Amino acid sequence: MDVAQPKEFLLSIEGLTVSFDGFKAVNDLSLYVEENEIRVIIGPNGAGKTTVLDLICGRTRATEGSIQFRGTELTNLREHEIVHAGVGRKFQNPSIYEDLTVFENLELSFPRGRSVLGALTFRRDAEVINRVEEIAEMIFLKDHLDTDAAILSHGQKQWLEIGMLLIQSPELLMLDEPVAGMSVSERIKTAELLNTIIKKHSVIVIEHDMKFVEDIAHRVTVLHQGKVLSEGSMDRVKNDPKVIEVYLGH
Amino acid sequence: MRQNMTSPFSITRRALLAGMAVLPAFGFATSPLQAQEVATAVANTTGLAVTDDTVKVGILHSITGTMAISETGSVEAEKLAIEQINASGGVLGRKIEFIQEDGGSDWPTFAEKAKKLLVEDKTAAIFGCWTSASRKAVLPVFEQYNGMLYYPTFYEGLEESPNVIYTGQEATQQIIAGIDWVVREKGAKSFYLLGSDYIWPRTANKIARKHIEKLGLKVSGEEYYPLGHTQFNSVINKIKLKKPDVIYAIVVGGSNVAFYKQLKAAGIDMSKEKPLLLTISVTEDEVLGIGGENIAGAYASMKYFESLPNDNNKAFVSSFKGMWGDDSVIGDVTQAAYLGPWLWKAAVEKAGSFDIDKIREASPGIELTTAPEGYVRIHENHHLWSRTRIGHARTDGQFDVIYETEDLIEPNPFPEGYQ
Amino acid sequence: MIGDYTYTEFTSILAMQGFSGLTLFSVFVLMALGLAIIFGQMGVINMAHGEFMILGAYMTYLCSHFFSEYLPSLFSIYFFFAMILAFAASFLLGMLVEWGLIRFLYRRPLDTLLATWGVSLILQQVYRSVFGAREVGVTLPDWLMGSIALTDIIEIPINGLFVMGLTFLITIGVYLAMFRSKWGKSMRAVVQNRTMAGAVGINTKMVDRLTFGLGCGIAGIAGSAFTMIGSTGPTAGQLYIVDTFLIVVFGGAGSLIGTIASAFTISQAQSTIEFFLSGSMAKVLTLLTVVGILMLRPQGLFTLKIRR
Amino acid sequence: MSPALFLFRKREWIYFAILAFILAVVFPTVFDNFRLNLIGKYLTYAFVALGLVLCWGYGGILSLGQGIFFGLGGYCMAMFLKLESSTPEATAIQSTPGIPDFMDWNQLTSLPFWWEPFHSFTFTLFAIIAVPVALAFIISVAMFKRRVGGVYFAIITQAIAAILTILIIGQQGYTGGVNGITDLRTLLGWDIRSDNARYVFYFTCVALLLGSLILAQLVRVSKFGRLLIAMRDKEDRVRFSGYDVANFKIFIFCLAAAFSAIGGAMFTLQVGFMSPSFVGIVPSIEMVIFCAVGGRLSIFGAIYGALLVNAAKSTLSESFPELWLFAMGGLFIAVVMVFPEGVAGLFRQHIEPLVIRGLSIFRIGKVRKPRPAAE
Repeated sequence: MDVAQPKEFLLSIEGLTVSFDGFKAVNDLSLYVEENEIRVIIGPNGAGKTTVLDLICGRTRATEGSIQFRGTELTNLREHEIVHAGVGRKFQNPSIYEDLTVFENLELSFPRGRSVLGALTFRRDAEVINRVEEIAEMIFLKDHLDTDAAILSHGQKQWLEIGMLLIQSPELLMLDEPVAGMSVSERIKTAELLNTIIKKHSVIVIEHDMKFVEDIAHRVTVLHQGKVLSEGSMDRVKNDPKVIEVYLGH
Repeated sequence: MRQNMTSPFSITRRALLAGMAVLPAFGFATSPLQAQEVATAVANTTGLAVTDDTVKVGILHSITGTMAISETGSVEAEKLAIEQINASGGVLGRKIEFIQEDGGSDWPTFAEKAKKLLVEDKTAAIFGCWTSASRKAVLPVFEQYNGMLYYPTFYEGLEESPNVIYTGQEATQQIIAGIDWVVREKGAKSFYLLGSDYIWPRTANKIARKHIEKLGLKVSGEEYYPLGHTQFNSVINKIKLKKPDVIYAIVVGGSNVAFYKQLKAAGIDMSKEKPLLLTISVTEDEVLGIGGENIAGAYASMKYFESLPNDNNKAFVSSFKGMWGDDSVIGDVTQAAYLGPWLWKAAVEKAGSFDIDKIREASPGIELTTAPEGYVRIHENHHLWSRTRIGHARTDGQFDVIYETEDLIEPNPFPEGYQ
Repeated sequence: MIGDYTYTEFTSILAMQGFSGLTLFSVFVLMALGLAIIFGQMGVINMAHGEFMILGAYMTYLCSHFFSEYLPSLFSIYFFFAMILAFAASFLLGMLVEWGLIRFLYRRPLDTLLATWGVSLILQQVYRSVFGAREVGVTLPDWLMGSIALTDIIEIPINGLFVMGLTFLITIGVYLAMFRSKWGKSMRAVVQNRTMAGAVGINTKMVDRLTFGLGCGIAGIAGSAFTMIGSTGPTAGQLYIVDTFLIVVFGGAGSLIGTIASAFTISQAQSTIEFFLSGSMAKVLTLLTVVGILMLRPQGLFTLKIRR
Repeated sequence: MSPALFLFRKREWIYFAILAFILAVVFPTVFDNFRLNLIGKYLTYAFVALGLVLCWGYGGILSLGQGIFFGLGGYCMAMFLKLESSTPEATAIQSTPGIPDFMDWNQLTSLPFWWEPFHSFTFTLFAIIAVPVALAFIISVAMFKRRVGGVYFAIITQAIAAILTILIIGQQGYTGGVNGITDLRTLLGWDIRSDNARYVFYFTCVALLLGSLILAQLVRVSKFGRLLIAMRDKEDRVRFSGYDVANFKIFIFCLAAAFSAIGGAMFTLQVGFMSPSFVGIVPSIEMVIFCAVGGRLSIFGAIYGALLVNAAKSTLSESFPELWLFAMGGLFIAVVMVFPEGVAGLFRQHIEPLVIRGLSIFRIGKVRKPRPAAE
């Protein structure tokens, strides 16, 4: 990747710190993500990976530091405002509405009628249906639109959640272990899916599966004890002795 | 009086008869009328549930819920009175059959059941209610369907319904004589007024305060705690600080127990009478829960105590215990509830009719010489003329009656100068 | 002179008021401790907590009868036996309820609320059928109902001292049980990670049952102690339930220290306001303040800031 | 397709028709005025249960304080009626004629200022909804904006119910105290205690209830309804789909409060008084059981639940007062353990399949999950 000027970054995190009763889960962290980049964050358990995503999407409040998204400061915004700004987040465990159908899951994520009144007057018009069907096709669930989400397989649930993000058309997608618990074939399909996605979106992925990381990553950030340990291409990171010591070398 | 007894003597019956042996005739001049003398068509022109042999009445109290504790005694007394009346020939020669409904400590339920007893069952009279709230709830029903309620509880007054006979005392009857006594006999100069937070204690204390101030004496404090409150240490400290001569307590229900136990534990020994405690809310029923040892030495001011030594009362107490067991106790309200059926019978027989309007007309002036409390008479305002007595609490849960007013006190539900 | 009172009078009353504040504090802690364990550690909302307390009170009542009938010589110390019996009875009933009901509902806290409300109704009716609708009078040994006169005005109620001592002992006991015993370790392990605790060989079911039983048992002891200051009747338990829950929630669920701190705050507030205002208003003000603070700080007084 | 047809699925239209038929035709023909008045009273609880279905069943917000709103609605109505019956002529014997009797007993010499607006019927109608909703709004904004939910919310609403009860009882000069506001006689000069009035109130109650039912259904079938379910299951997910979750909870809680308030006002009209015993903790929890028995996810169930439990209460407590508490306690346990979906759940499992099979003969109800097509 070329060296870019800071103002061109999609997301720039600077000096980010959060402390839980004195324990600094994320400590003076800085991170920059460009447009249409797939960034993978790796690191051992407790390195603060999920916390970073929580901080970006507003689930956890930062103690210090700033998170700029297209020039907007995210640290003061509330969760839904961050979503409106264009950041989407997928959780580690598939977080979907099990009591609703796949169609309804996607429909609820469609970015219209997000106010109380909007939700009451929301009509399921052609635009919604087309968009839902389009996304369903992308996430391999076209034939399951009327299925209750509860009875999907684990992998399908992961896809559904990704689909729920896609339908929001966010500029930045954050995925927490998207392939965890997937079969090999599902994993391949997911990689394929991600590769389609990045044509339109930037993506931050947390992943443990190194094979998968190699498949998709443009750049890799290694976190350790709340700090960036190393950053760069997969090859560079793989050969960084600090990384080998704390993580890959195990 | 026993000619109508047909059933074999059960234990209860025998006990009843023991009690009835001393029941004298009624105090009014005309002799009781008999069924054959008054045809049903004449005695019942409004379609009440009266046949040639029977008449239906209602008993409406809480069997369940928080008020069941208090209302049980009234139910028992009313059933005893009805059974005794039946054993002595009934009302206008007709046996009383009662229909009992449960108010469930819930005021709309009272209204609902009252309506059922009046509209569906066509009962000729209803004995019931205990709390003011339940009475207020049923009152419109009684006025709308023209029923007659015999209400047993001592209460705040401020009411005079043509459809209710109040067999308990209204507040001034109970309060003024008690305060006069404590001022005269104990030289009390200052009072601390305390009560549970609802209408009766508040109204009663208002009357007490007015009277105390009229006498030129001092009210050193007045306060109220929510029903069911169990922490009285702060108010006990305030009492200790203000050193009143009299604690005037109108605490009710479970709070009572907590109050007296904490008072005792705080070192306020009521037998030393420094300060002295005067209550209008503790009857023998309440002492069961409080424990006699915790309240011994306190004074209560009301019209009836179980230990009253007159013959009427001895007979009443022995029939009551015969019917409901030796462990049962009789408090002021229980006795007042017992009067209900007898007063109704007297009114019916005086009027020669079950019609509510005629009973209403006949009621004022009716007197009962057989009342356990002695002698009562119905006032024009549907309350009873009665005596007020002071009881001194003993450790065994009974009261020694140490004083009674010489004259009957006139009921005055809307006392001028006390409002 | 302060107002109408002498300086001595005033300080004495302050001392007395301080003492009643402390008594109220002990009463609150005793009420809330069992619930804090059940609600805080297990997330179960036990609406029948008050009824378990009343069970303890009825056991004390039975004991007082038994001793005055058969062992009058030991009557002055029957209260200690009564407390043991109260604990045992509530503990066993608690385990029974856990086994029959609660264990199916661990994932549905709001449903435990409804189910235990049902239990409380049933218990109330059982008490009514067995002991009668009236309140029962529990006769206490004279020494418990006495007081120690320190000065002319200051008199320390022995039952107040007794409740304080008891609360202190039980709090220490609970602390030791939770943080020093094997059961406590297991319980905390189960609270933190049920599956993992099961995997390392902790009998999670038994731990749950014991925890619930213990919470109920402490309620039983509390009920037994409350015969000294309150009433014993089928519905008396309902008087305690709102206060108790507020104390636990205000303290921050899951924190024993929080429960104690909140009991302290609420009791001091209440007894101070009571002294200056009339009783009902004091109660309303205290509750309003607690609810108000909870709205501003819903997590209660004490909670660890944790990673979610 | 007209929007009205979207409202219910065909099968649901049939249930709606059946319910309307039972309430508006069967009950009035079968029962006398007295029983009908009782049913009218039960139906006022159905309003509360309906609100709880939306707020608890769908939204997962358990309120143990619905009595607050029921009571406030009822009190607003009672204040108007009380003022109307406290004319100077009717209260001539008081020291201050023209104010409600309980005020006079408590030495009030003039009407408190906040009673004044209740001389106006229009204002009263407005206040019946506005006062409870305003309180619900304050409570829910404070709680939901701070993400207090579940158990904490339940306990705090319960505490508020307790506070309100103590306040009403303690301020008896202004509120009528523990007795409540009693002896209500006329509504705009018309005797509310007459049999005629009772019929009118019953039918008004039924009409309002069916109206509320349609309103509830409108919410339920809109995206809002699906969002409620979504929020109940995965609140965070909804938030991260760009919704301000608190606003939705606030709305549904206020709507439930409004339903309860209507119920309370109808209760006052039909029973003829209002007292603090409908505000407190116990009635509030009982209202939850009406909803749970009917089925916490069924708006029809709520109505049947309220009717069933209350009818059972009346009959059981008439014939076996001791059993009533056991039955009630057992019900609480059973709806949690045995049939968590209540009567509606049993119906859906056991009876509905038969009904559908029966109907399919006439090609009315088809067994498929309909997803309305685009317009």
